[in-house]
Amino acid sequence: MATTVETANGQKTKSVDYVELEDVTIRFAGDSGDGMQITGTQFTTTTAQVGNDLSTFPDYPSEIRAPSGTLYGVSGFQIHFSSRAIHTPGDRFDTLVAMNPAALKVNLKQLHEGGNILVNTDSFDAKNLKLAKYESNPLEDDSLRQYKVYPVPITSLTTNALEGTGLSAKDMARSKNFFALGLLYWMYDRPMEPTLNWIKEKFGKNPKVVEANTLALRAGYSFGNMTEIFSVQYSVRPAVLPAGTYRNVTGNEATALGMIAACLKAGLPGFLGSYPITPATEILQELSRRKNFGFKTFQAEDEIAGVCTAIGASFGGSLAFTTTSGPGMALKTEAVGLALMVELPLVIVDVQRGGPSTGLPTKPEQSDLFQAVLGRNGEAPVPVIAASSPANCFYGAFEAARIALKYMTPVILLTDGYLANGSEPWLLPADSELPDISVPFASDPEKYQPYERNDHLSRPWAVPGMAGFEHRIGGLEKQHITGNVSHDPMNHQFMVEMRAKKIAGIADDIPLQTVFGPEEADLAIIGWGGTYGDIRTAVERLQAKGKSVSHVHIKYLNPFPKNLGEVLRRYKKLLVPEMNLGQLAFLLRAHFHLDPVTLSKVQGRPFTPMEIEEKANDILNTL
Amino acid sequence: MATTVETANGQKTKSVDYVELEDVTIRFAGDSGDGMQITGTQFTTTTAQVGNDLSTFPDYPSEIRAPSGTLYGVSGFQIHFSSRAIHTPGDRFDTLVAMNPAALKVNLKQLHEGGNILVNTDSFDAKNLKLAKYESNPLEDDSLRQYKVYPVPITSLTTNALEGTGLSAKDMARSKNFFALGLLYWMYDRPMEPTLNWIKEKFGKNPKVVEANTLALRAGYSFGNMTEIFSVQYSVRPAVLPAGTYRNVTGNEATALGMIAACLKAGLPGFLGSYPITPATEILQELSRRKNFGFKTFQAEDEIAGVCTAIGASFGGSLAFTTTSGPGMALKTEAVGLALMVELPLVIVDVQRGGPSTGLPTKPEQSDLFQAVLGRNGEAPVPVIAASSPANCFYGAFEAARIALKYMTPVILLTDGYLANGSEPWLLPADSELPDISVPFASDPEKYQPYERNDHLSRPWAVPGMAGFEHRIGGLEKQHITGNVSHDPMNHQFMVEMRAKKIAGIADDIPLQTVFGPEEADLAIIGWGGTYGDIRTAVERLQAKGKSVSHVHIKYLNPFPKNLGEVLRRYKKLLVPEMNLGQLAFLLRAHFHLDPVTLSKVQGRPFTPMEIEEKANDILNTL
Amino acid sequence: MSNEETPTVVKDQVKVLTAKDLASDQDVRWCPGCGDYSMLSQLQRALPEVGVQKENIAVIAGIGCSSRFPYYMDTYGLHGIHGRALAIASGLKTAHPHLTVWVATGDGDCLSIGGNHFIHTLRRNVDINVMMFNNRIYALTKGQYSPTSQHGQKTKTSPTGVIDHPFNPVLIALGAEGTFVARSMDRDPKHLKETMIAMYRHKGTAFIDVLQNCVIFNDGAFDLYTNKETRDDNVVYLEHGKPLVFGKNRDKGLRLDGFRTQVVSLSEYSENDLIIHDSKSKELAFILAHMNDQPGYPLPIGIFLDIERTTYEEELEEHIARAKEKEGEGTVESLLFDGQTWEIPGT
Amino acid sequence: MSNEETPTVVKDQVKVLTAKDLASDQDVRWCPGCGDYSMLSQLQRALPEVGVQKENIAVIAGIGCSSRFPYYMDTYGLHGIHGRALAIASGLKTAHPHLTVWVATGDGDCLSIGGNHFIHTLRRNVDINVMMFNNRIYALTKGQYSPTSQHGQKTKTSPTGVIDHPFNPVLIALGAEGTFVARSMDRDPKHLKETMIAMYRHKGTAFIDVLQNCVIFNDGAFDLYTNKETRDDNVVYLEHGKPLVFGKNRDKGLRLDGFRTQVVSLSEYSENDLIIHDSKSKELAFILAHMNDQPGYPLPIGIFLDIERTTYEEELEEHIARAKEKEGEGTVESLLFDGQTWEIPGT
Ligand SMILES: Cc1ncc(C[n+]2csc(CCOP(=O)(O)OP(=O)(O)O)c2C)c(N)n1
Ligand SMILES: Cc1ncc(C[n+]2csc(CCOP(=O)(O)OP(=O)(O)O)c2C)c(N)n1
Ligand code: SF4
Ligand code: SF4
Ligand SMILES: [Mg+2]
Ligand SMILES: [Mg+2]
Repeated sequence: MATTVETANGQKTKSVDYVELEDVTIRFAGDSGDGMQITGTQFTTTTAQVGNDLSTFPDYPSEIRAPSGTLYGVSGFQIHFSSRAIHTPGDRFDTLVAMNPAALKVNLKQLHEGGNILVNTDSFDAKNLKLAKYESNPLEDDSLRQYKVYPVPITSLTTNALEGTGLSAKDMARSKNFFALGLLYWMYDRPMEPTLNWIKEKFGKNPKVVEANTLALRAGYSFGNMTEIFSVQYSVRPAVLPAGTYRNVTGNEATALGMIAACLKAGLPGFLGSYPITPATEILQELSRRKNFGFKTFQAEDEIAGVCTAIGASFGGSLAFTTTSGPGMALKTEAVGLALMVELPLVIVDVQRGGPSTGLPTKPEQSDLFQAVLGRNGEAPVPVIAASSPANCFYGAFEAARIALKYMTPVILLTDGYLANGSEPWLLPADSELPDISVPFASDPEKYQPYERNDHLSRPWAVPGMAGFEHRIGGLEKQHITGNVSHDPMNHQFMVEMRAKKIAGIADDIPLQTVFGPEEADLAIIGWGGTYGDIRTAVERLQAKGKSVSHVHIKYLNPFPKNLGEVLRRYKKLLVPEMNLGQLAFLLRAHFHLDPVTLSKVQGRPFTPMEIEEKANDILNTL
Repeated sequence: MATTVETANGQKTKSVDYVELEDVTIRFAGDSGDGMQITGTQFTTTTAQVGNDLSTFPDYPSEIRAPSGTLYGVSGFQIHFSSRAIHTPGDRFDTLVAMNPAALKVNLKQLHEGGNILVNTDSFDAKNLKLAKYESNPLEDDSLRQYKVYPVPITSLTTNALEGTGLSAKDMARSKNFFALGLLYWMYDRPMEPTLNWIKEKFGKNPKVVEANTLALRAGYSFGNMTEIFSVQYSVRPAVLPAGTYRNVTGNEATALGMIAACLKAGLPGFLGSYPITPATEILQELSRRKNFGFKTFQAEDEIAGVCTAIGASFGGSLAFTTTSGPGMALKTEAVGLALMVELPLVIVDVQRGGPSTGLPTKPEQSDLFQAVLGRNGEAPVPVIAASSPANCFYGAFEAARIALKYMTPVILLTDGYLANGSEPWLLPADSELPDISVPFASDPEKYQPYERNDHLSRPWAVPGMAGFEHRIGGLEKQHITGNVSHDPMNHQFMVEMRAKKIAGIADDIPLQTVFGPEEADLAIIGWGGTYGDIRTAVERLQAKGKSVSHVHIKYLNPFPKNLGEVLRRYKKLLVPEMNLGQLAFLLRAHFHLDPVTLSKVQGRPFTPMEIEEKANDILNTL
Repeated sequence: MSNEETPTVVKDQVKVLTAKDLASDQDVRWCPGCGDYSMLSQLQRALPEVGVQKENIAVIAGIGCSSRFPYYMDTYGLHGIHGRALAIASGLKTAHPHLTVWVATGDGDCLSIGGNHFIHTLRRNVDINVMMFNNRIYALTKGQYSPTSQHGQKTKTSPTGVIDHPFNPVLIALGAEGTFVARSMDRDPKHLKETMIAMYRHKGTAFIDVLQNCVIFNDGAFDLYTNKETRDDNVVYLEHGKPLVFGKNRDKGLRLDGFRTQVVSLSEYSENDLIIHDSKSKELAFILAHMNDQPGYPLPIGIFLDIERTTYEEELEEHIARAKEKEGEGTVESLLFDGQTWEIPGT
Repeated sequence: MSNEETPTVVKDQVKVLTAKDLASDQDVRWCPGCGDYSMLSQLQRALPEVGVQKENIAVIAGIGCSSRFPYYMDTYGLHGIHGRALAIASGLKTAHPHLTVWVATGDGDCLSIGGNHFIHTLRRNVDINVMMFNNRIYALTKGQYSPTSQHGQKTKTSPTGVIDHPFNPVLIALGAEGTFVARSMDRDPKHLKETMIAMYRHKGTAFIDVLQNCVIFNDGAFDLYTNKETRDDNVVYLEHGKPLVFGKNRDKGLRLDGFRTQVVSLSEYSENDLIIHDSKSKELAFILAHMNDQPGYPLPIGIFLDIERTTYEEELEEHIARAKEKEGEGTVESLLFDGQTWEIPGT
């Protein structure tokens, strides 16, 4: 479809092809200081409001501002949007926006053959080319011939557009990301209003900046409209999604919302004891903004204080949380043992990142599973659950809180940096759709015994302020029923087994394992946590090709769903893609006498569905 | 054999039966303040010098001085000695020395039917009987009829003997444990000299105490000699043990000695960074007394500083250690990750105790295996070995150091409270019998690359002070060869796998798994760590009864010996007695697709061979 | 989320507490003669005097002999893990500001492994009463040196003498911006009780360094200050507004000489020349704190500093109240349907 | 065990170092304009001046922007884990006393998660030079408040303002019995370098609180003290033996008023009335330390305290030497065949 375009003032017309696409993936990439995260987030918000399904993946360096132009200083933001339901930020991208040579160099490999490259030619000077380790200018040496290159002098066009604003050249150049955004809005036929409004809100206090960014955005859009370079405009129709109100959320936002919602539905005050650490910090940040919910955040001096303040708050009758990532999780180990011994509710969120040690702090990984399930001194069982997508983090946090309260136990929720920073549209639940998770406090002071047990082996909760229920708890082994310190040998065996049984019994209280695809088949691809979207996409593709494949995604890692062993035994082959060296596979082997194949990826970045598909095909071919 | 005894002054004679025994187990038990640990240790030293094989088990409460007379205040010391080789402190005892009613109450269950009870009748007053929760005096109500009871007014006899020393009655009574010891020396025909000498050495500065204890010891001995109550004297011949020089060591002593020996044989200065914690503290105490070996102990502010100072010392070229128990191990988790990322040698000793949390701090358990093998953030492989007997702790520490140095890695040595405090005679190795474990430092500054690897994948060590080798290391992922910080995805995968491979490769450098008993049989009883002696004894008994049973004791828990899977598959049934809920069994399942039966004992006290024997018979009966 | 931190329970008539009401049913398991007994009975006496109800009292401890304290109080109690009592207590008090929170901690628990929580609690000024049982030894683990053990002291881990320079607990508490810093001793139960009452009355973290005799592992460590023969010449009691006089015959005093204190004889100087104790002066508190086991100087006992600063939990409550006023009390709807949302219509 | 802590290596001729020799081959990755650059170049200048060889220098860090420091120094370096730099450095220096050990740490790394190691290192007086880059923010994690953030400061985790009372780094260092405590700023490179040289020369832990501008997350935090317009009236330089004069026209001074300082005009008072700085006086150090962001008072820059106390590692070496003298250098034989042994004869 070709149309002729006329600008507002009728200055110029050109012929534009209008192409409708089902699916688009764009990667914005530039220097850490180029504002690519903002550009990506704005494109995302607008796209969400247009009604596409979408999935995003921000990917930034661990330096705050790496020296400009360097390869390690490249910051990226990927968005995948579609007119059908999607689960991943996309394997490869259709369009790469490269604000400098380094951004081009780092990202080119993942661009589809024939894909679009939008480059800021102003930045392709000798210095930047050298910093990006280019021998010659790729825009000139024909090395990009298999792509569609759109060379745009973005910086100078922005500066031109802002002439007369009275800003310095340097300040004008700062708006160049909005120029690029405007251009992309034109290319993908999105409205500018959401971003224009956002600019006003965000920079309201600084009218010059509002003006500059507004002008730059409009200039970018007009440029697309007017220049001959662009002859195609793409459109992606709204997806057919369940009706309702939506919102775009990152995993960390959703986790924070889930925590507060759990407090509201439990009728308890909320408390977070935490210490900042990438990529978990945003949860603390989100919660610290929610003071009107009465939610208290305590930024502690370290992770140990983070978890211990939460234990104190829990003892005091709050629904208490602590959030961290791998190294901080390690530091909390001892205190989690205390929480399980005193049997107080507590939710520990581990937003996993690349390890070991400091590792790759800004990159996702799934390598804390062993630590979560098995990494404590003594016999120390703790329920472990994992969220599977950014929006699912809400339900993960909520469910963790439910279990913690009902079973008077610490619960670990595993997410990861990929979920934490990635985003997707979320169909918002109504208040009434969320279950009441309140648990009654002890009620009869005469009969109160701190370590009595109910039918699901949970002990009664009585908190300071309740007259007649005064009692003492602690980390020493305690006597059954009374909770007094006990060194009695048989009591110890009994209590060790009791704690194990209590946690194992949660298997009766969680959903049975479900399967996407046939219940019996050649291959089951088993996943947990953030690999959900990539595995699901791969399985959809395999199924579309007629392969006998199912997806089994495990949300409850300890205890496993009751039927899991049985479910898995119905497949000829089992494949576990994991962002570690095979930790879930190890647990499955130990629990169920199965022998799954591990597909391991430990590269600080998520699987692509393609990688999973290929491995699945390899296995299917051996059958 | 009956002889007639005459005292030195010919006062009295009596007829004594002289009975020769192969095996004797005695339990000394009394109030925390009664000096039972000293009594036990003295009896042990003397018995060792007599040439018996022996094994001991001290067992004391976590209170420093529990209120006297209470059940929880009972302190015990068990010694098993024999004229043949033995491995355990004994299932049940032949003689119980009970200094008060509580001691009788707590220990009676483990006394052999027909066994001897030596009681201090002076302490069987109304108050003590009540504290021990006796309804009536067991010395009078005939409830002890199936035992041989020797009622001796130990306190008053001691006070009588010390009359004229000018000591107060209270001070005189303090020596009553030496009276009991003297009496036992007579009963079991042991010389008093070793203890008399020890008294002189130990209390030399306080002549009154020397006199009192000497008199009490002699009085006890004479009492045995003279009184009609005792008509039997037992003897246990020297065991036929390999020739050489022996010494009695506890596990903690042996661990400390192994550390220093490793430093001497590596030609490196030694460093221990540690924080006191039961039952590991004695290692720090032992080492702090060895300043003439140049060994440096740093009592840190906490466990994290303990391990971090050790990492600093290791960076500086020392052979560095850190020692702790479960809760402290938990605190060290993060730093162990750093050590493995920077690939510096470090030995971490975890003297396991009852968990979770503070648990049963003075009681042994084997429940930190998961934590040691799997409990860290990220993919964080660390070699884990376990000592099997008090003296074996020496070799455990030495071997851990060898591996740490050769592979530039942290290594975890697991012992437990049972080994730590228990003792056995140790055939001392000569200097020349210990291997040289020195590892050359990097030698060519021109070619030095901090993360280059040798044939066993270890990196070269260069330490501050060496000119030309200046380099930086840290916890961020590092580039292969150069060790520079690297966020490169493929490098991360490579390095994660490299670290795993390096540790897995240690399997080529450790002994193959051996078996005690037939290589193929109905049943293998598999153990690790401190259960060695109890399992071995059980297996010996089963074998003696013609059962088809072997003992497989695993010293290397990560990596496992190369042939372990193969070795285990040759048995029809596998039994794993563990002082936890089945942690080794879980690892064996995951690694080898085996299905061992767990015999779990989590009671803060070791297995008895009998318990293992019974379980083995149950299994054998199903075949 | 409920506004009420405390679940509503029908309370009995408020009844007058006695010391006995505060004793739990557990046997006290300290060694006979241990200084910890004195602390326990004084707290059991002090609390009824200030008139708090026992359901509103929580006692938190770490690990150590002294840290068994909560088991013996018939109040809410938590025996935590080593060194973390103050972090646990900070969470409890922040979450539940109506409680009276006491912490029982040892010199090892508080200043060694717990040192970080100690200094941060003080600067935050969470309203917690911290009783540090300072026996200058790790007692529960049987006699290793602690951060307050004296230089040269022989212990199981310092057979050739301690080489660490000890902390002066009062000084470090002041350096960490503590608002109430005091010292007392097990052998002066009256002073102990009075100081406990003052701690209770102080808003914010109140810290007391209690010289406590461990009869087993460090017996007599404070003899100089507790022994009848020597104490009057070696201890000076700090009383706000009173001159610093001491000595068996109250014949000695402390005056200021430049920046530091000087011991003078009252035969040469008059009381007017002496320092008048001012527990509101940080500077004076530091100057006095330096007299710590210093030969020739008496050891100050009493309240070094007692100043006001808003507490952490007060400020937090205030921020919350302000947010609720401004944004309205949050609900599930206001939580979720917030920011940029959009509708997908039903089909 | 060898007596030599350092493996013997044939050393080159001792050569004279230059600042450039101390720069590693790694790109410096701080933001343009970050105050950290100033610290790096001053240390690279100071070390050649004191004449230490680079193989004998070790730089240890925790985690934070500032903690990347070791990568940029061509010396031995260890980039540890968050908060533990001082523990690592203490182990290194104790094990290997001949080294010159520098620690680069942030206000979060040093005072928040690392607070315990900080106070214990100071009391032990391990000979380590601690440079704290105090930007009053957690920069690496992108802008949360730190223990030195100001009350009321809005950051990502304190959208309604910080409610914690901040540490005064100088005060806490003094309270922990530090023997060398100083303050400087990134914008005064000369003073920085001189202080670094003084730190090197000091035996024992030397601590410097460096006001460091984070251009991204807390830009201008120290403007009052670094800006040409305002600084002279808001900063007083401490120089041992010199009166405390300040002001654009050097027309103001500090005198002692009872226990505290008072700002006076030199038109009313003479220099003789002013406090003469004495970096050997602990009491004065405390008095001066209280002038910390206090309106109306200048901020002291310079060395508050510089006193002698034996270092931890010195004492340890001494105990070892004494033990070797008394008991002889240990061998495997003397180790094992010690105490009560017995023989089993061959058969
Ligand atoms: C994490 C951890 N580390 C070490 C210990 C061992 N530990 C228990 S109490 C204690 C020190 C006790 O000293 P202090 O706090 O002074 O109390 P006291 O016994 O003297 O009253 C130590 C080191 C522990 N329980 N947990
Ligand atoms: C155990 C652990 N907890 C938390 C973090 C996250 N973290 C890294 S640096 C930092 C704070 C940095 O602040 P500061 O020490 O002041 O250094 P700056 O970046 O300001 O120089 C934090 C919280 C971590 N890496 N490890
Ligand atoms: S060991 Fe010391 S501190 Fe502990 S209870 Fe006994 S006397 Fe008290
Ligand atoms: S974020 Fe701040 S502290 Fe970090 S490098 Fe940038 S300017 Fe420096
Ligand atoms: Mg103590
Ligand atoms: Mg900072």
